[in-house]
Order: sequence, then C-alpha cells, then structure tokens
Amino acid sequence: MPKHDTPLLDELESGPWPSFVSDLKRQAETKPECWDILGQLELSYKDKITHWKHGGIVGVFGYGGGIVGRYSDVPAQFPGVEHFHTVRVNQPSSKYYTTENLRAIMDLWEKHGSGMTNMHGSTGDMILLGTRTENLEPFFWDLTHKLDQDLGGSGSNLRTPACCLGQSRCEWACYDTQEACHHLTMHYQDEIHRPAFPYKFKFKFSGCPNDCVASIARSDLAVIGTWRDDIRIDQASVKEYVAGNIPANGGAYKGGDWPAFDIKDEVLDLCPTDCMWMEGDELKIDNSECTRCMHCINVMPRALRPGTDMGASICVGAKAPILDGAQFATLVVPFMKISKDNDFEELIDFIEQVWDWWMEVGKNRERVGETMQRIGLPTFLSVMEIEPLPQHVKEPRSNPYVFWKEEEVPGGWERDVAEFRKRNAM
Amino acid sequence: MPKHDTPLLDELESGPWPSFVSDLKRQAETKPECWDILGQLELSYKDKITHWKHGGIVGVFGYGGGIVGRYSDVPAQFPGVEHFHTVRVNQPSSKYYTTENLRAIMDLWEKHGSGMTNMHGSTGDMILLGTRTENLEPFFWDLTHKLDQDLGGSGSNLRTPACCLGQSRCEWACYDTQEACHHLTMHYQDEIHRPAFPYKFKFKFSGCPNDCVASIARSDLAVIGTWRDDIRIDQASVKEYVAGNIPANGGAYKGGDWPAFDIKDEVLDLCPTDCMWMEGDELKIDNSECTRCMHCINVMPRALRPGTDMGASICVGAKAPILDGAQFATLVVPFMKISKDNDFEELIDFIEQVWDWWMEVGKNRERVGETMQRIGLPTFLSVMEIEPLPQHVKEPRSNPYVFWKEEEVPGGWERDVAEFRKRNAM
Amino acid sequence: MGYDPNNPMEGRITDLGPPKYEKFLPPVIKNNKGKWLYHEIQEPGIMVHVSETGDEVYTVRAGSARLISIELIREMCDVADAHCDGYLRFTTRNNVEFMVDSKDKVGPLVEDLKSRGNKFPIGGTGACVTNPVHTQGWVHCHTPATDASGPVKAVMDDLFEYFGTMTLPAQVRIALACCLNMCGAVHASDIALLGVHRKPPMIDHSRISGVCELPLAIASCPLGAVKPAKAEVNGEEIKSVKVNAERCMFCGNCYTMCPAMPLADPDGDGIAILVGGKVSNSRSAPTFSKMVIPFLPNTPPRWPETVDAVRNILEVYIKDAKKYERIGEWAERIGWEKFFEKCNIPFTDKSIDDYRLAYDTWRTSTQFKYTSHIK
Amino acid sequence: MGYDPNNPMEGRITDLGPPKYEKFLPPVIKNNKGKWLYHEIQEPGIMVHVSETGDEVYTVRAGSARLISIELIREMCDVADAHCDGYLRFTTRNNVEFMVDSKDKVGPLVEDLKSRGNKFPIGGTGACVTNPVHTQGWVHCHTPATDASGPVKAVMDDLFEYFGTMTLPAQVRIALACCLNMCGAVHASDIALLGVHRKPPMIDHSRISGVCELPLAIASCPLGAVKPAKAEVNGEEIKSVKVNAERCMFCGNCYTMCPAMPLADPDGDGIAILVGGKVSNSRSAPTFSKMVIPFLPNTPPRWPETVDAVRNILEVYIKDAKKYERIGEWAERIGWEKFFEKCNIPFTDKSIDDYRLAYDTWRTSTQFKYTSHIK
Ligand code: SRM
Ligand code: SRM
Ligand code: SRM
Ligand code: SRM
Ligand code: SF4
Ligand code: SF4
Ligand code: SF4
Ligand code: SF4
Ligand code: SF4
Ligand code: SF4
Ligand code: SF4
Ligand code: SF4
Repeated sequence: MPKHDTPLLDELESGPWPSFVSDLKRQAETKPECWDILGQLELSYKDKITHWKHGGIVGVFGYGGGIVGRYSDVPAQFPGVEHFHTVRVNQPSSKYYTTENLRAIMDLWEKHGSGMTNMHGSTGDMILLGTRTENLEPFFWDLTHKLDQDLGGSGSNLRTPACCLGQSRCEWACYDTQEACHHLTMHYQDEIHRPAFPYKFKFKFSGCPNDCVASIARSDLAVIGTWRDDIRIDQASVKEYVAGNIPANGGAYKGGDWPAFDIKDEVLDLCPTDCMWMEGDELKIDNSECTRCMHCINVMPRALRPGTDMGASICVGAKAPILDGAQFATLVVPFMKISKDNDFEELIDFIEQVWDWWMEVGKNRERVGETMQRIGLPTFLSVMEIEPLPQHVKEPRSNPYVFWKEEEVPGGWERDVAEFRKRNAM
Repeated sequence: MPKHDTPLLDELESGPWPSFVSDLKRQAETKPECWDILGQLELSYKDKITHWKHGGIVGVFGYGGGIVGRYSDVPAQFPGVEHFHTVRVNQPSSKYYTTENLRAIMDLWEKHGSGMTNMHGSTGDMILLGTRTENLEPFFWDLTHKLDQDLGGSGSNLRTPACCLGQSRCEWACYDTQEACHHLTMHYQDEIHRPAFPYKFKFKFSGCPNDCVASIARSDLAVIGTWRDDIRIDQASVKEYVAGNIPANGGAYKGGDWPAFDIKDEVLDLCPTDCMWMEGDELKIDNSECTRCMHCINVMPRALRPGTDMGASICVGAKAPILDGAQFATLVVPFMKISKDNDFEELIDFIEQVWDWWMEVGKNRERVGETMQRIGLPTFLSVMEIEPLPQHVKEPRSNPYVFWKEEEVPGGWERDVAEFRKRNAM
Repeated sequence: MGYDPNNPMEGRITDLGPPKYEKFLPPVIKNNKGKWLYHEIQEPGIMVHVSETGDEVYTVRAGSARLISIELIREMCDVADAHCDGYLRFTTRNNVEFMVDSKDKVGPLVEDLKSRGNKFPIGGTGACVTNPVHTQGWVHCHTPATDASGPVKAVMDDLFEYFGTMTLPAQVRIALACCLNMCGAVHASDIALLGVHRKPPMIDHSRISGVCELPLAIASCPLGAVKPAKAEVNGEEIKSVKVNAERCMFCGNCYTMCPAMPLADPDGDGIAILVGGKVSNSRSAPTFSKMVIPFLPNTPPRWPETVDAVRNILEVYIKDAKKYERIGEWAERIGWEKFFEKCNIPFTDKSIDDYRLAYDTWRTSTQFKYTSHIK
Repeated sequence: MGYDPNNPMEGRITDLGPPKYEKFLPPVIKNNKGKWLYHEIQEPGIMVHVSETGDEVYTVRAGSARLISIELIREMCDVADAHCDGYLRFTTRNNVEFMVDSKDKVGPLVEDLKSRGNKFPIGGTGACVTNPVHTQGWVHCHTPATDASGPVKAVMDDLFEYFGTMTLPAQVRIALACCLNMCGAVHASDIALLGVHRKPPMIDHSRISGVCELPLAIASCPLGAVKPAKAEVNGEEIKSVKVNAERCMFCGNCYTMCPAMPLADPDGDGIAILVGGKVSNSRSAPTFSKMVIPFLPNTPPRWPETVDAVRNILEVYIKDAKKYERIGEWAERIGWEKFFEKCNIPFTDKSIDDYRLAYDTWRTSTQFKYTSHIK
C-alpha cells in the first residue's frame, strides 16, 4: 500500500506525550495497511469528519458480539482499511499479563489484523483494531485453539466485566474483585456471547469506595467494596503522621507546595460526617456516623484501614446520557458479603432477579437504569423483594404524590356513590 | 337557631392554646348561626368528612374575585350555614390596624355575616367567614362606601399582595416593603378584581433574605430585599458579643441551655461561604464571597447590618404542588433597585413583561412557574430579554442536550445530502 | 342610602384597594420607619426595637387560633385601646402584636393579656414553636382530607410549652394544609401536617353531565388516569368518565375541576407528616419538606397519633440538634437514615419519591450510615 | 489444522472466557494478594506497596497513547522481560505498569524506560493529570463529532508537566468522548471533552428504505423530533421521515438507529467542555460533570482552542483550590458563578439546563455572589 502524505498528522509527532502517529508510522513498516489508517485519518483531519460508514454486522459464528463491524467510505483511496472491524478480546481480571501471553496475542494480530490495538477499551477489553471480514474466523480459531482465549461482549448482552486491581496490589480491597470478576465472567459466558437482553448490561467491580474502575458511573451493576465494623486505627502511626514523619496521602502530594501536614485541616475537617476528633494525640472515630467515604484512610494509609467485616454495596443502573441523561448507579443493597466460598451465590441470585425482571419489562434498547426510572424505585424494590430502606435515597420524597395500593386502605377503593350522596348531598 | 350538642368539639375547649370552639360558642350568643357552624363541624368530626358542597360561583357585580362561594350539604339540619360564602377583604400592608378600623369592619361583619373570621388568610386577606348570597352586595356597599375599603383577590387573577413588616419595625429591610406592596396593589386593582390570567398570580414582598412572608415558597413573583455593597460592621459591638454582654441572635435563644456565646462556633463556622474570620478581636468579612444569607447578621444584630446599597432580588414562579410538584421561586433578577421615587418603574416593567408573555403562552390553569418549566429557563430568559447569568442556576447543566439555534451554527442547517454523499459514501 | 338590589350599579364604588398602611401605623412606628437599629427579644413574646432616633418600641406577641370571632377581635381592640393608643397588628403567622412606646407600658399590657384566660398566650418569638400556619379544613372548604383548626389546637395544646419559651435549637415552623392544594407554605415547613386522600374519586354519573365539563375533568389529571367513558343513567347511555385507579395518586385535582368526582372518605383520608422544610435563606437555601410519615388516621377531636408524631420528632430534634440548626439542616447533617432511626419512625416505600424528578433523590453513592433498618 | 471456511463448525471452541488472572500475576503479587498493608508513592509514577509478610512491590507507571501498535506492545514486553520477570499490567486508565520486587530493580527499569524516547513517560500517580480516558474518534467510529486520539495528544503535550509531577490540589481526571454516547466515564470527569454535533440529521431519502426500519428511527428520538413523512425519490413517492429541526438537540440517536440520517458536519461539529465530575466516594459523592463551554470548533491537528481552554481551567484551579479539593468540589465551594468569573469563561444560556430534570438546577434562593456578569 502506498505511503500517504500526512502533513496534518505529522504535527502530532512532536511534543512530549507518546505519539500515536509515530507509532502508526513505525508499525506501517511491517504492516503497510497502517499507511491507509494514517491516510484516511489525514483525510478526516482535512475534512473534519469521520470517513467510516455506519455500522456493519459481522461476527463469528454462534456469537452475537465481540466484533464491531466497520467499513471505509473511501475504500478506493485506502484499500487497506476497506474493512476495518475491531475485535474485542476479553481481558484477564485487572489486566495483568505475562509477556508470553501478550506476545502471542500480538503475533496473532500481526497475522490476522492491522497491527494496531487499543490497550484497552473503555469497557475493559483488549481492542484489536481493524481487520477484514474473512480474517475474523481464522483469528477466532487461533485465539481459542492456540491461546485458550475468548472474545468479549458487544451488542445487547452482558458486556465484558471489569475490575480494579483490588487485593492483588491494594491494601483497601474489601473483597476479591479479580475473583468475583473472573467467576462471573465465566459463569455468564452465554450471556456475554449471545445477546438476549433488551440492551447492553455491564458489571464492574471496585474493591472500595474509591472506585478505581469507575463502576458507579458506568456499570449497570456496580459491586463496590465496603465494610460494616470499625475503621482500624494504628495510633502509633497517627502520631507519625502528625509529626510529619510519613508523607500524607501515600505520598500523592509530594512535590506540591503545601504546608506541613495538619491532621485537623486535612483529615478531621474534611471528613464529610464530622465524626472524627483528637483526644490528646489519639485519633477517635465515631464509626456509627462514618459513611466509609475513604478520605481519612486515603490520607493516612499507614494509620487507618477499612474494618474487617468486609463486603460490598451493590448499586444498579449507571449509564451514559442517551436518552434521558446520564445516571449514576443507585444504591440497592447497602451491604452484601461477597465470597468465593459460596461461589458468589448471593450476588448471582441478585443479578438474576434483576435480569429476570428487566428481560420481562425492559423495552428494546432500554438500560436497566432507565427501566428503573420508568417504573419508579419503590416498584423496582418491591419486584426485587427488597425492603425499602432510608439508605436507598438521599432524602425522602418532597411531593405528596403517593401511590397507595387498594389493600393498604381500609375498606378498599370500591364505594357506592349513591350511599355517599345520602350523607353528602351535591 | 338551636344550640347543638357538640361532645366531640367540646373536647377542644380544654388545653392551654386558645380554643376556637369556646370562641365560637361565645360568639353564638349574639350570632346564633355560629351554633350551626359548630353543629355542622361536629357532624364532620363524627363523619370524618367535610359537609360543604363543591364550590359555588357567587360574587359582587363587576368583580371576578374576592368571594369564595360555599353551601352546606346538610342545610336542613344547619340552616344557618346553608349559604356560607367567605369574603376576602384586602388587608393593609403588613396588617397594622387602628382599633377604629378593625371595630368598624367587625361591626359590618356583625351586620352582614356570621361573626366569624380568619385573621388572616394564608395569602394575606382578612377572611370574613360565612355569609348568605343576598348579603354580599350590601356588605360590599358598606365596605366601599363607609370604610373606603375593598375586596382582595380570588380566581385567575392577581391575588392580594402581601409583605413582611419591613422598615416599619425591622432594622434589616432593604427596601420599603409596605410601600411597594401598597403601590402595586393600587396600581393593579383591575388585575386583582377582574380575572384575565391563565391562573392565579401572587406577589409577595420580603425586606431581606430571612423572607418573613415566605415569598420564595408561595408567590409567583417574590421581591426579596438584598444589598450589593459590604455588610456594615460595628467592631465595638462585636467585642461586646464576644464578651457575652449582648445576648446572641437578638435574644432568640434566651432560656435555652446553651454554652456561652462563641463567635467561631456560632457565626464564623456557620457562614455558608466561610468568608468570615477574626483578626485579633476584629471581625473580617470578605464581602465578595458573601451570599447575604443573613445568618451572621441574625446572630449579631447590634454588630452587623446589611450594606447601604440596597435593593431586591426578584424570584419568579413559586407554587404549591398541584400538578408537577411544588416549586420555589427561581432567581431571575439578582439585583434591582426598588424605589418609590420612580414609582417602582423597573419592577412594574418587569412584571408586565412576565405577564405579557405568560398571558400569551400560559395554558389554562398553568402557573407561571409551570410555564417556565414547560418552555425551559433559557427560553424564558430570552423572551424576558434577560441576559443569562450563572446566578440563575445552582450549577450548569450536566446533560449535553443543547438546543442550538440555526443562526448560531456556521452554514446553517440546510445541507444537501447528495453533496454530502460525494465525500461520505454510504 | 345603601345598596339597592333593584339598581345594583347605582353609586357603586370599585377598585379602592386597601387603606393606605400609613394611617394605621402607631406613631412610634411611623416616626422611626426605616430608622430601626437593632432589636432584642427580652423574654418570650416580648421584644424591643431600638431606633437611631433613640426611640424604642416594645412589642408583645400573643397567639391566636386564627379562626376567631368578632367578639374576640373586639377584645383585642379593647387591649389595644387600653395600652397601645388604639393600634395593633397581625403577623404573617397570624399572631397578634401589641406595641407600646416605652418600657413601663409593657408590664400593664402583659398583665392585661394574662388576665384574659388562655385567649392571648404570650410567646411565638425566637427559638420557639410559633403559631402554625393553617387552612380551612372542615370549617369551610370542600376538598379537605382533614380538619385544620382541630388538629392545630390539639398539637398546640401539646406543644404549648414551646410556644412560650425559646429553648429549641432553632425556630420550628409547623403548618397544616388540609389537602394537596396546600394553601399555606406547608411544602416548606419544619413540620408539615398534610391532609391526604387515599381513595380514588368516585364518579357520580347521574350528575356529571350537569356539573362538569368532561374535557376539563379529563385534562385535570396529571397522570392521565381520567378517561372518557360511557355510563348508563336511568337506562340511558351518557357520556361520562372513568378512573384508572392504579394510576391515581389521589391529588384531588379532578374533584377541584369536577364536583361529580368526590374523593373524600372517612377511612381513606388522614394526615401525612412532612419535615425539614424551610423558607429563609439563612445559612442554607430554602428547602422543601420531606414526607416521613405517609399516613396517620383522622381521629377527631384530638388526633392523638398526629399529636404524638409531632411531639416525638420535636423531642428527638431538641435532644440531637445543634444550636441554630433547623430540623431540615439537622436531618441533612445526620443523614435521613439516622433521622428515621433516631425518631424511631418506620421507613416505608411511601417515602421514596416516584414522581417527576424522583431520580435526583436516589442515593447514587456508597456513602450511607448503618442503621437498624439494615438487617 | 486451522479454521476451515467450508466446515465452519468443525472443531469450534466457544465460551472459554478470559484466561484466569492468577496465571498472570507476578509472584510477589500472587504471594501477597490480600496481605498488602500500605503503599507510598516514592516519586511521580513510582510507588511501593508493602505487605504484612514484609514483601514489597515497586510499581513504575508509564503513560500510553492507548492507540498503540503491536510493535510498541512488544517493546513493553521487552522491558518487562528485562526487568519484571515477564509480567506487566495495564491500569483502568490505560497506563502501563511495570512491577519489580525489590528497590534496587527500580533504577535500571526506570533507566530503560527513559532511554526509549518519549514512548514511556513515567508519571500518572497521585495529584497529577493522569492518562485521559478516551474513545475512538475518527480512527474507528462512525458517529464521532470529533477525533479522540488527536485532541488527547494535543492536550497532553500541553499538560505534560502535570503528568510527571504531583503538584495539583488533587487528582485531575481528563476524559474525552467523541460523541454523546460517551463511551468512557466522561460524564463524571474533572475535565471532560465531549464531541458534539450542532446540525440536525439530513435524511437520505434515496437510501432510507433500504437501510432503516422507519418505526425504529422514529422511536429513537427522545424528543419526538423524527416524524413519518413522504418523500419523492426518482419521481416515486416513498415512505420516509422528516425531522423537526427546532426540537432537535443533536444527540445523534437517530443516526445510531438509522444510517440514512447523518449528522456529522465539518462546521457543525466540535468539542464541548464539561467540568467538575468525579467518581470516587471520597469526601463528596460521585458527581456529574457540568457543561461550562458548550462549543469549541474542530481545529485539527492540534485543537488549540480546546487545549487552551483546558489549560486555563486547570491553571485557575491550581491557583485557587485547597488541598484535596477536586475541581468540582472547588467549584461547589466557591460557587459556579465564581468559577465562570475566575476562569474568565463567558456564561451563555447553553449552560442552563433545559432537559428533563432541569428544575432541580435552577437557583431557588437569594444566595448568590456578585460577579462581573451582573451589570
Ligand atoms: C470501543 C469503545 C470505546 C473505546 O474506544 O474504548 C466503544 C465504542 C463504541 N460504543 Fe461505547 N464503547 C466503549 C465503551 C463504552 C462505555 C464505557 C464502559 O463500558 O465502561 C460507555 C458508557 C457506559 C454505558 O454503557 O452507559 C459506552 C456507551 C455507549 C453508548 C451509549 C449507551 C447508553 O445506554 O447510553 C453507545 C450507543 C449504543 O449502544 O448504541 C455506544 C456505542 C458504541 C459503538 C458500538 C458505536 C455505535 O453507535 O454502535 C462504538 C464502536 C466504536 C468503534 O468503531 O469501534 N457506546 N461505551 C468501548 C468498548 C471497548 C471495550 O469493549 O472495552
Ligand atoms: C382561604 C385560603 C386558606 C386559608 O385558610 O387561609 C385558601 C383557600 C382555598 N384555596 Fe388556596 N387558599 C389560600 C391561600 C393559598 C396559598 C398560600 C398563599 O397564597 O400564600 C396557596 C399556596 C401558594 C400557591 O398559590 O401556590 C394556595 C394554593 C391553592 C391551590 C393550588 C394552586 C396551585 O397552583 O397548585 C388551590 C387549587 C386551585 O386553585 O384550584 C387552592 C384553592 C383554594 C380554594 C379556593 C378551594 C378550591 O379548590 O377552589 C380554597 C377555598 C377554601 C374555602 O372554602 O374558603 N389554593 N392557596 C387562603 C387564601 C386566603 C387569603 O386570601 O388570604
Ligand atoms: C413578625 C414577623 C414578620 C411579619 O411581617 O409579621 C417576623 C418578624 C421577625 N423576624 Fe421573621 N418574622 C415573621 C415570620 C417569619 C417567617 C415566615 C413564616 O414563618 O411563615 C420566616 C421564614 C420561616 C422559615 O424559614 O421557614 C421568618 C424567618 C426569620 C429568620 C430566619 C430564621 C432562620 O434561621 O431560618 C429570622 C432571623 C432570626 O430569627 O434569627 C427572622 C427574624 C425576625 C425578626 C427578628 C426581624 C427583626 O429584626 O425584627 C423579627 C422578630 C423575630 C421573632 O419573631 O422572633 N425571621 N420569619 C413574622 C412573625 C411570624 C410569627 O408570628 O411567628
Ligand atoms: C491503578 C489504578 C487501579 C487499576 O485497577 O488500574 C488505581 C490505583 C490506585 N488508586 Fe485509584 N486507581 C486507578 C483509577 C482510579 C479511578 C478511575 C478513573 O480515574 O477512571 C478513580 C476514580 C476517579 C474519580 O474519582 O473520578 C480512582 C480514585 C482513587 C482515589 C480517590 C481520590 C479522590 O480523592 O477522589 C484514591 C485515593 C487517593 O488517591 O487518595 C485512589 C487510590 C489508589 C491507590 C493509592 C490505591 C492503593 O492503595 O494502591 C492506587 C494508586 C494511586 C495512584 O495512582 O496515585 N484512587 N482511581 C487506576 C490507575 C489509573 C491510572 O492509570 O491513572
Ligand atoms: S477501588 Fe479501592 S480497592 Fe480497588 S484499587 Fe482502588 S483503592 Fe484499591
Ligand atoms: S471514612 Fe470518611 S466518613 Fe468515615 S471517618 Fe473517614 S473521612 Fe469520615
Ligand atoms: S423579611 Fe427581613 S426585613 Fe422583613 S421582617 Fe423579616 S427580617 Fe425584617
Ligand atoms: S451574610 Fe451569610 S454568607 Fe454573608 S458573611 Fe454573613 S453568614 Fe456569611
Ligand atoms: S388546603 Fe385544600 S382543603 Fe384546605 S383550604 Fe386549601 S384547598 Fe381547601
Ligand atoms: S385524584 Fe388526581 S391522580 Fe387521581 S384521578 Fe383525580 S386528578 Fe388523577
Ligand atoms: S463516544 Fe461515540 S463516536 Fe466515540 S467511540 Fe463511542 S460511540 Fe463512537
Ligand atoms: S439528533 Fe437526537 S434529537 Fe435530533 S432528531 Fe436525531 S434523535 Fe432526535
């Protein structure tokens, strides 16, 4: 394939941030279709518009997802990207790799694809960027047979679950996010590969309320670690922090021009519930008032740790803005034990209850959060058989528009207007 | 009229709070129809239901409001309340009276009505409670001819305006609420008496953000005093407060079991914008950060006073919950001078701009706040010819759904799809 | 002369408006208008305002049932004539205020008021429970779901101690509205008592054609629960409406528009309690009241369930809140889950919003406090 | 053997799922999983985690363009093979992390990374601007209103100093989504760049019957702006749709459903800036980003208007915010009116919500700060 002039893109080769343009050019030396990626992108830079056609339904046999079809609208100029489908390869939990595995995937992609990737897609998959229709099955064959690996989700199915690194390298993880993510991914292979839902559905797993996988913002079901006993305090380390011997916030502010650490300004006063105080040089926490926001723990990781009775809060229904505006996930189960010991039974039961209901009442292309909005939170809780809790809301309703049910009202709703008129003439 | 047995109501004669039952009984001695008020109310207490029929259109000639018609649904038992219309008499600004005037009104009501009143109605009127249709005109004749007074509003018109006592007895009033209220009431007599609006419209005037007439919660147009220069500080008095020589909050907490006054706890820390601090024993305020919430002034009335460049914030659209949920009034004009000198010209211009628009686009029984919601705040501001300000909102929009106008977009909206296809094949 | 029914337009005067307020201002008020410097509540119900001229006005505030007779008003006038040069005023919450221009006049005025039984309780200032704003109820209105004056009397008898003292963490505004029309600022009260219906409207087919415009009745329903329908009246088919009871949220707007659709019912109706609203901009912005008890039965003459519920909330608030903290500010600070726990109020799905802007009230974070609600 | 197109189901394996993560954990990670005690960022991009076993793991984090080649990934593997026993990982924001199990291995690893030009900038930890989450843009997607990788490169070139240092008041998460579908958590980012359209869809009548199901296209519009219509194609009347452009808010959902309704346009499209979102529950609850600049033009290759806008906001934030205060927490504290003033961003009606829950954003109090906006 010919090398194209890319004067506009070339300007993105300077500057200190890694340049995808330089990278593409390098790759083009062995994978010449990369010239056509560059060429078509240059044309977009000139025209200020995308040059990809709308959609394109392609895939591998038996799967309803994992491939996003894509065709150039200027294939004559850029034959190397005439077909340019992406392949979503399900990433391992927390995106740890051996170089062996990674190299093997790269080799496959050299063989079957463009040589370009996204590491990773926003949902979590490895995105292998651009190949022709006829390469899909051979790639899939090699992926499954040679690497024992599989595609992720796309379409109206369960999307590739993702998790923060959790216990693997973080001291705050309140459950094993990797295991939960992996277990559920395996448990729901069918749901990932064969679309049977009204619309997409996403799981994300964060080990604590810091939510490093942004689950509350972008998953239909967010499992966010928390605890229900007391924050563990190491008073000796508190003193070290106060003395300035340990950098605040795990060193996250090193280099900043900040005054010496002040436990009052930086911890006590920023606690959103005001439930911390010093008694002499002892730090005290009224744990019954704590909302486990993590701030104090973040600031003093060597002095404070989450409690030991750990589990997760389950939040449901996050999504991007289309159609009704973005939603964060709503707290539905304040605390659930998340344990491999019983194969995550409680969580799985919950998920299936949500799905059963959503698959029945959800409209086409209606995310579960939208269905919840449509039917209302009280009804959602009642079909989920969850007792309504004040924790479900930020505040009680301020309008007086209660939907009473007939059985809740003595005498029911049937009344005889003639009888009524006997006492209340018109 | 016979005296009725009222065993249930009689139970409301005991207890320390003034008893309307005892009062009714006393009045019944000279106005026997009060027995029938008691009798019918007793029946309601027994039946747990109202015994008034729905509505009833009555009034005085030429007025579309001021009277609320009411008929008993058990007139045979209680002939004294067969007709029981209320008369809304427009109260004087801030509800000051001479006994002469009040006695004269009472005499009229003894002559033409039941002898019972509400002092005052929620909107602000004197409510004369219960009379027969045939008494309405004679009462009105006497009211206008003998007392030079008039009815207030009801129906789809301007409702009787009301105000806090303002400068008459309050040190914080930022404009003359009484005069503004009176002037506008007189200016809009026609609008008060002859319904020409889509629905009711209410004015309320509070002299400062304490809002003692609850204008922001219940008026379509709330005029709430404020200032735009600096809070006046008397440092000598600050010291007196700190020394505990002046009771906090104008003595409003006398009797409470509170610790000695602490300016930090009670003022600085409760300032919502955190814009106050002590320099030695001097109190400092960063007025550019102050939102004039009144708290510090409320707590230290002898040390702090509103600034001297005074006016009002104009908020539009409060209403009760029917239909879409309650609304507070929305800040539309952050600061307006409110002055008798130019006959409140600026305010009147504003009001008429709101009305002109609302009368044109408001649906039947749609409060102005509902019309605003229906068309959206940006459109409302643009028809009002008010420049959009960040002060109009608590926060910018979080959804990306902007209604661009054609003229704002280079090249407009007309495009030729055939031309488009030349560059972007399908 | 006088009104002549045969000649109604003769001599008619209109559009006079209210009397000019200036005529009614006591001299000390008139002279010092706009000149007041500061005030102090001297004891509950008694305040002084001091002017830059050096003048002072002493105000004595007394409670009132609002539903009052001309006799009682004349008695107020007697007091004002005896002590206040014939002036008095009413507050925006229906208390009556007597003003005198010097300190030594206060004592006799107070004595006089106190000598008149419980007619003029002194109080209603500062950190107190002042006079509840309320509405008509069964005394006058056609749409109430409860009475107004009765429940208010019962509640205030119980809370009387807080009217005449100033021991609360902040002012507490109680209000009652007898139906969802909410005449009064019930939607922004520290404690609101709200008359609510719970049975959908009946349709009086025999009368509907005569008294209602069907399209208006149909359009009145915010949820589209009222639909056109046919009905048989005396063997004849007429045009009428029907109500989809499942979609009804008992707002009563259809009845307001159409008398042939009554909702009221002895068992269906009662009182909901909403708390935490405020109007002032002091510290926090104006806030709506929130529904914490969706229903208490109508139990005249003294509504004991309602009285107890109000006192309970008030007592817990008194014990727990900080100085200057209104009920809503307190609940926000401790969290509504703690509010329910501390007040020992059962939480039900009725307190969860499912109306138009409901999503904004859902808890979209993991920040919550554990309470006894979580098993 | 291999894939046989004539016999596609033969030997097919499905539903394997991803490899078990355990196989990919470096030994020090595997051995200490669940046992970590604390961590410390030693310098930008370099942290240590300490286990209760006494083990330590040192992580070096490097930036990445995310749109990367297999060559570059192989180079990452080279580094990991040389220093990390053949393990590496990627973060949730697309940085690459190299881990070693002792302090003395850090130096050589860092040296190696630094020796490779600007391919592996070290940083992205703590109070920094870490790697922007972004999407496909013109490189792959069919609905973008802007490019993704290009604007991100331009912004990060400009903000590079903040990637490799930790001097900000708090972490700043920048994200870009190329259309309103918002792939990525753009709606909850400290600074979000969002590709927006501003021209209503065209209707390609000549193709619509073939490629769209009209009822789906009509139903796709949240505002009901797409209506059935007739059109003439080659002299024949066909069923098509029309768009009421006045009601269109350019969401692009119709195009997603119907390829014959393209929106994209060189002049219509561009970038909106939203700020103040956050995801973590730390201190404050998760918060949506707010639109402060409704439109900046598409100016490839370096989008200078966008780059300047981002830097400007960041610089003002750095000067004004308190330690630990995310951009949204800062704006909330100072008030959004002050945000606009301090950042010198003109306020327009476009920043005022007029969508579904708009009322909740209106200012219903008299509390505001004066700014230069008020004349
Ligand atoms: C590849 C990826 C962006 C990326 O560059 O990383 C992506 C790309 C597309 N997304 Fe997405 N989405 C991707 C993560 C997301 C996320 C983030 C997430 O999953 O955490 C979101 C927001 C969260 C959410 O789900 O709400 C997201 C919200 C959407 C939406 C809006 C959905 C909604 O309910 O509002 C659409 C529109 C649709 O479904 O038709 C969409 C649609 C699309 C489509 C399929 C375009 C379309 O209209 O059909 C894009 C294909 C682009 C292409 O040509 O390759 N994408 N999309 C991400 C998937 C990679 C992966 O598998 O790892
Ligand atoms: C008398 C009074 C209550 C009282 O006891 O004080 C009152 C009584 C009635 N109001 Fe009201 N409203 C009264 C102040 C209010 C207020 C408070 C205010 O004005 O500050 C409100 C809430 C604020 C507001 O306007 O939104 C209020 C909101 C309503 C509504 C709901 C309006 C809405 O837009 O949601 C209705 C229903 C209607 O208009 O059909 C209503 C309707 C009524 C009617 C006319 C009943 C009806 O359905 O037609 C009541 C007649 C009762 C009777 O039999 O006497 N009343 N009404 C108040 C007027 C006295 C006066 O003139 O001073
Ligand atoms: C007389 C009256 C105005 C009138 O025109 O009639 C009035 C008079 C005063 N108010 Fe008020 N307020 C009056 C109704 C209100 C209302 C309206 C209402 O309750 O319906 C409010 C808003 C209530 C709310 O927020 O829900 C109101 C919120 C305030 C506040 C703000 C308190 C707060 O912290 O939220 C103050 C300041 C203070 O008390 O510290 C205040 C302060 C005052 C001062 C101290 C003003 C002054 O300098 O004289 C007056 C005596 C206070 C007292 O009673 O303790 N006034 N005040 C009203 C008496 C009602 C009554 O009889 O009880
Ligand atoms: C590696 C990674 C997880 C992963 O599985 O890949 C991670 C790792 C850590 N995060 Fe995170 N976070 C990671 C994405 C996130 C995200 C998600 C995102 O940005 O999309 C968030 C939510 C962002 C938001 O709120 O908008 C996130 C919010 C936090 C917070 C809360 C900060 C706050 O004050 O709001 C902390 C606590 C802190 O930094 O004090 C935290 C803390 C940490 C700690 C200190 C946890 C630990 O003890 O090791 C880790 C190193 C922090 C650092 O980089 O400075 N992490 N962290 C992600 C690195 C992304 C990157 O390459 O830059
Ligand atoms: S979400 Fe919590 S557990 Fe997971 S990586 Fe972030 S800080 Fe650690
Ligand atoms: S976790 Fe948050 S709420 Fe709990 S004590 Fe720490 S700072 Fe306070
Ligand atoms: S609103 Fe302000 S000016 Fe009016 S009485 Fe209340 S405190 Fe005084
Ligand atoms: S008026 Fe309110 S915002 Fe202004 S300084 Fe006083 S307490 Fe602070
Ligand atoms: S609240 Fe309802 S019932 Fe009570 S007076 Fe107003 S309209 Fe009538
Ligand atoms: S009460 Fe309200 S919701 Fe029910 S039918 Fe009538 S108008 Fe509709
Ligand atoms: S944000 Fe829009 S344009 Fe960008 S990748 Fe996602 S769907 Fe495509
Ligand atoms: S872009 Fe969105 S609003 Fe406009 S017509 Fe299409 S679907 Fe409707």
